[in-house]
Order: sequence, then C-alpha cells, then structure tokens
Amino acid sequence: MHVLPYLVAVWIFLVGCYGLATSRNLIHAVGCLAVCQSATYVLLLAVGYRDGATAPVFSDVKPGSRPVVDPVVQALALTDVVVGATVTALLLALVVQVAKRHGTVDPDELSELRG
Amino acid sequence: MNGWILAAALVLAGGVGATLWGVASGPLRRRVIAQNLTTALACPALLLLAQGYDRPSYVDVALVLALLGPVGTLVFARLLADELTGDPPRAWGATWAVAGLGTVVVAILCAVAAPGRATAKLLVTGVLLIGGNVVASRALAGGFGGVRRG
Amino acid sequence: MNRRTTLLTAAELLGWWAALALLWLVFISAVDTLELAVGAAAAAVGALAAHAARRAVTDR
Amino acid sequence: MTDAVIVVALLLVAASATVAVATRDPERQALVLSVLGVVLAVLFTVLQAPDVGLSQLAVGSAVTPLLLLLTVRKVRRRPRRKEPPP
Amino acid sequence: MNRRLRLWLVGVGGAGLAALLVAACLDLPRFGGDRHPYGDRAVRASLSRHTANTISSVNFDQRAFDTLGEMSILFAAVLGCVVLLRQTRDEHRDRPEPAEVARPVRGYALLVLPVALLTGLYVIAHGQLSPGGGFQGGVVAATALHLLYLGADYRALERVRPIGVFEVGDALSAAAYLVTGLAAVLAGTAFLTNTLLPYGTFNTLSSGGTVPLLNAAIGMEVACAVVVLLARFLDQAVEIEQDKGEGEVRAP
Repeated sequence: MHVLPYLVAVWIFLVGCYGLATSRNLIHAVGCLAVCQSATYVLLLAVGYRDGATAPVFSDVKPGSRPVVDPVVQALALTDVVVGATVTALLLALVVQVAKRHGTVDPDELSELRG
Repeated sequence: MNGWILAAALVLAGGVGATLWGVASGPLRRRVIAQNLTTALACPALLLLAQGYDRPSYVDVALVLALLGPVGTLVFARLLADELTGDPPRAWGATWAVAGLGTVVVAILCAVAAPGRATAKLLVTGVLLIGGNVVASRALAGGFGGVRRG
Repeated sequence: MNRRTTLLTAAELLGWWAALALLWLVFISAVDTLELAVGAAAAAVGALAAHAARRAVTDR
Repeated sequence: MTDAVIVVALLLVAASATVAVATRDPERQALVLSVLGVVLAVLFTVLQAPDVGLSQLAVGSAVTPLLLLLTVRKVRRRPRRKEPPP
Repeated sequence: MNRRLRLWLVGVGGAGLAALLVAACLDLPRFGGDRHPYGDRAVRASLSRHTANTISSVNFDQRAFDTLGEMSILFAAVLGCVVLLRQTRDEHRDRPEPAEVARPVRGYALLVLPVALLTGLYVIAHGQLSPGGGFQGGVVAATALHLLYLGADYRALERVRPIGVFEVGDALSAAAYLVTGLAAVLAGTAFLTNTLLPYGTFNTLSSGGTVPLLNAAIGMEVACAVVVLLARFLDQAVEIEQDKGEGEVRAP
C-alpha cells in the first residue's frame, strides 16, 4: 500500500507510451497521450495524500477540526486537466490537417510518403 | 469502520468493474450500454462517498456527473448512430436495475440526512441521474433516425 | 410579433427564471444578499438560453 | 476502510487505462476513454481532491469524446487520395 | 527505420525507463505520509486571506502568475485550432441537414440545457468556497450549450451561438485577468498580488479579495475557449466539404 499508487501511475504512463509507439492511427495515438497525461495527475495527487485527512475546502468543515491533504498538488493537477484537454484538441486539429494533406492517418504510411 | 465507504467500494468493485469489462469487449452495442451504466453506477458511489466522508460539498461532484454523464452518452448515440441503427442496443433490464440502485441509494441518503437544502440537492441529483440515464438509453436504442450528415 | 406572442414569451421567460432561481437556492448552502443577486442574474442567463434554445428548435 | 476504496479505485484506473490503450479502433477507444474519465474522477474524489475530480468529469465525460468522434467523422469522410504503396 | 527495429527500441527503452521509475517510486515519501510542508503553509496563507477553498487560493492568489501561464497555453491552443481548422480555398460549406431526433431526447436536451448552464455558473461563482472554480464551471457551461447539437441539429446550435461574440469574449476575459493583475501594480504592489480588495467575511461570495474576480475571468475564458474549439471541429465535421479535386470521386 505504501507504494501502490506510485506504481499505478508508472504503469499508466508506460502503457500510454507503449500505445503511442505502436499506434497505427494518429487519433488513437492522441488518445494514448491523454492516458499518459492522466498518469501525472495520479502521481501528483498520490504525493499530496495524507492518511485520514479530508479536502482542504472549508465551506462545510471548521478550519483546523480535521487534518487536510496538500492543496498545492491539487491546484497543479486541476489546471492541467482542462488545459490538457485543449492541447488534445490542438493535436486533433493537426491530425485533421494531416488527413487532408496526405489522405491517411497511419504514421507508418506517412513516413513512407515522405521518404 | 464506515459502512458508507464500504458500500461505495462494493458498488465500484462490482458495478463499475463489470461495466469496464463490458466496455472493453464485445460488439459496439454492448460497449455503449456499458458506458452509460458506468455513469449510472459511479454517481451513487460518489453520493455514498460524500456521506461516508461527512462532506456535503462533495455532492457537487455527483451533481455534475449526473448532468454530464448522460450528455456524454448522447454524444456517442448521436455520432455513432449510423453504426448503431443496424444493430440497436436493447438492455432495458440492466438500465432499470441500475436506475433502481440509484433510487435506493438516493432514498436512503435522503432518509438519514436532516430535511433541508441538502435533501433537496440530493433529490435533484437523483432525478437528473435517473431521468438522464433512461433518456440516454432511449437515445441509444434508435433515438436518432436518418442522420446522414449533420 | 403580436401582443399574444409577447405575453407568451414573457411568461416562458418568467417561468424558467423562477424555476432556475429556485434551483440556485437548492444548490447554495448559506443565503445572503450578494448570493441572491448572483443567483438571480445566473437564473436570468439560464432563462434566456432556455428561450433561445426552444425557439431555435421549434421555429424554423 | 478508506484504504480499501483507494485500492479499488486505483485498480479500476489501471485496468481502464490498459484497456484504453489496447482498444485500437478510435471510436471504441473514445468509449473507453470516457469510462477512464469517470473512474479517474472517482479516484480523485477518494484521494480527497474533489476539485480535480470535478475538472476531470467536466472534461472527460462529454468534451473529449465529442472532439475525438468529430475528428473520426471528418477523417473517415475523406476519400483516400492515394492508395498506400504495396 | 522499420517497424520491428522500432518495437525493439521501444521495448529496451521502456524497460530501462520502467526500472528507473520504479526505483524512484521506492524512494518517494511513503503514500499517505504526514509531512506536507508546502501544503500546510498554503492552507495557513489561504485562511489568513479568508478563502475557504484552499485550492482556489493557490490557483488565483498564491500562484496566480502560474495560472496566467496556463491561461496563455489555453489561449494559444485555441488560436492554433482556429488557424489549423479554417476553411481553405479548395473547400466549400454545405448546409447541415436537419436530424430526426426522438421526442424524449429532444425534450431532455431542451430541459437540461438551462439546468446545466446554471450549474456551470454555480460552480464558477462558488469557486472560492466549495469544490469548483472557473476551470471546471467554464467547461460545464460550454458543454451545456452543445446539448442543442445533440438534441436537435447543428443549424439550431448555430442560431443560438454567435461565434464572433465568443471569440471576443475569450480575448476580453484573458485581458480582464491581466488588467486585474496590473491593477495591483498601479496600487503600488507586485503584479497579481491579492492586496487590492478587502478580504471580506469568511465563507461568503465576496470573500478572498481578488480571487473571485480572477476566478470569474478564468470561467468566462474557459467557457468561450471550449465553445470556439468545438465550433471549429463541428464546422469541419458537419459543414466543410472539399471541392471535387484531382482524382477524387465523391459520392453523389
């Protein structure tokens, strides 16, 4: 239990990288990149967790009455989730352009077209 | 020992585990149904967690899931309509069973909470969740006819 | 645009506004003046959107 | 008991991430990715980060699948300009 | 480089990376440990400025400059999409066809659209109190609008979505964030410091100084950005068709 969350984050990252490297479709590759991104969120939040603590949001609990988890890593992950989605959209826009120019979204065919 | 969190863990392990298996394999009609049921199961689990951690503000997460989960299923129903019309998914038994689970969870949580705003919020979440999932199921079973381009 | 449609539009907007304002009161945890003002404004935005959406779907 | 639910959520996330990568068809992958989004949101809530869970839900449940499926539709509709060399 | 060689390279590199990462994990502080020096200080700073949601305080007060960076990434990504997905010379627009939607689905979409919009606004407005904030609420509000595409058709969505207004809104809200930061400079302190407004009563809408203002600016920015992004993708997928070109055969 002491390292399980970190190992899960490592697993998600490696699996995503494997998918990226072996992908035969650029849209699938963008999906794999989204999986890789989620590994970072799992790692960040795991680092910030504290046993038996609750969220540092004091709208319904009295400050100081319960231990709280680390808000800094949560803030980092939160902004990146939304910004990461727009970056995914940018990559998908690139895929649409590639499909228009070359008529294929298979990375292997693309490199053959160029070379 | 916190029974609420235990119940949430059971719903997650049994229910969401099963729908994950459903979305991972089989024909497309089974996968879209499993995706819809994931929402319908995760939302009661989130409500149970909010009660288990004794944090009413966590209900907001369940509320947003109850709103946007069925919208996500509608996205699939709309854009995969061509492939689904030939082989429409029909899983009303599972849909109503999961809707029943959601109803039971919301009813129990309303019963233990002191009547007030929090109860009303729980009820709104429950109505949105169950209505949304039934409508999403209906949309999957041929809600979009004759969309060729648009 | 005759008198009847104007009245109907006003009734529709008012109905949506009241329903959404009630929903806002359900969402929030504590009530104060600023909260009510923000809620009324948000409900007005929602009512306008509801009306525009209904019209976009039915009148064409 | 809190540990048990964390372990369950972690295993669900690991499994759905693996499935998302193993599903090669982009339309089916979009379905798995939306499930991954919901499971991640549950994990974040369990790790006491409801803000991040909300963020993940907002993005993962409707917007990302919509973007992916629209891209698939655009790319599919395009007739091939050149046949790939044999 | 052929496929087989590439797979071998990925395998060897991946194994090395995996070994390094696992070694690093074993050296990390134990999961659930009690030592969080930054977190404890952030919570104290947030409480001293009367912000109930510590995460919002970190995002829009203690690390507001960092959020400015995130916002510019978002802005740049949207700009990139708009440029990449514009209509080119060899393309034309076809009018989208109306879709036949089942009655309950259409009714659901019309009913939930305002409710989702209100929820999005609620999540934005209560960003500094309960879980939520501009980033999340903006996406929820923008998604709400697209129920009109799902429950009806693209023509209906185009009628309620003047895209120019959302593009201007995107730029204006980005500017509003900067102006709020610069106002602090004019008041004699550093860029984006939260000393401009009174901190207010703890756990009310007006608490937290400039946090609610920056929060609202980000909410509007994100909502407009998502609407503009999805509009470009919908245009491409539904409306824009390539003209008949070299060697292409289009179905009649």
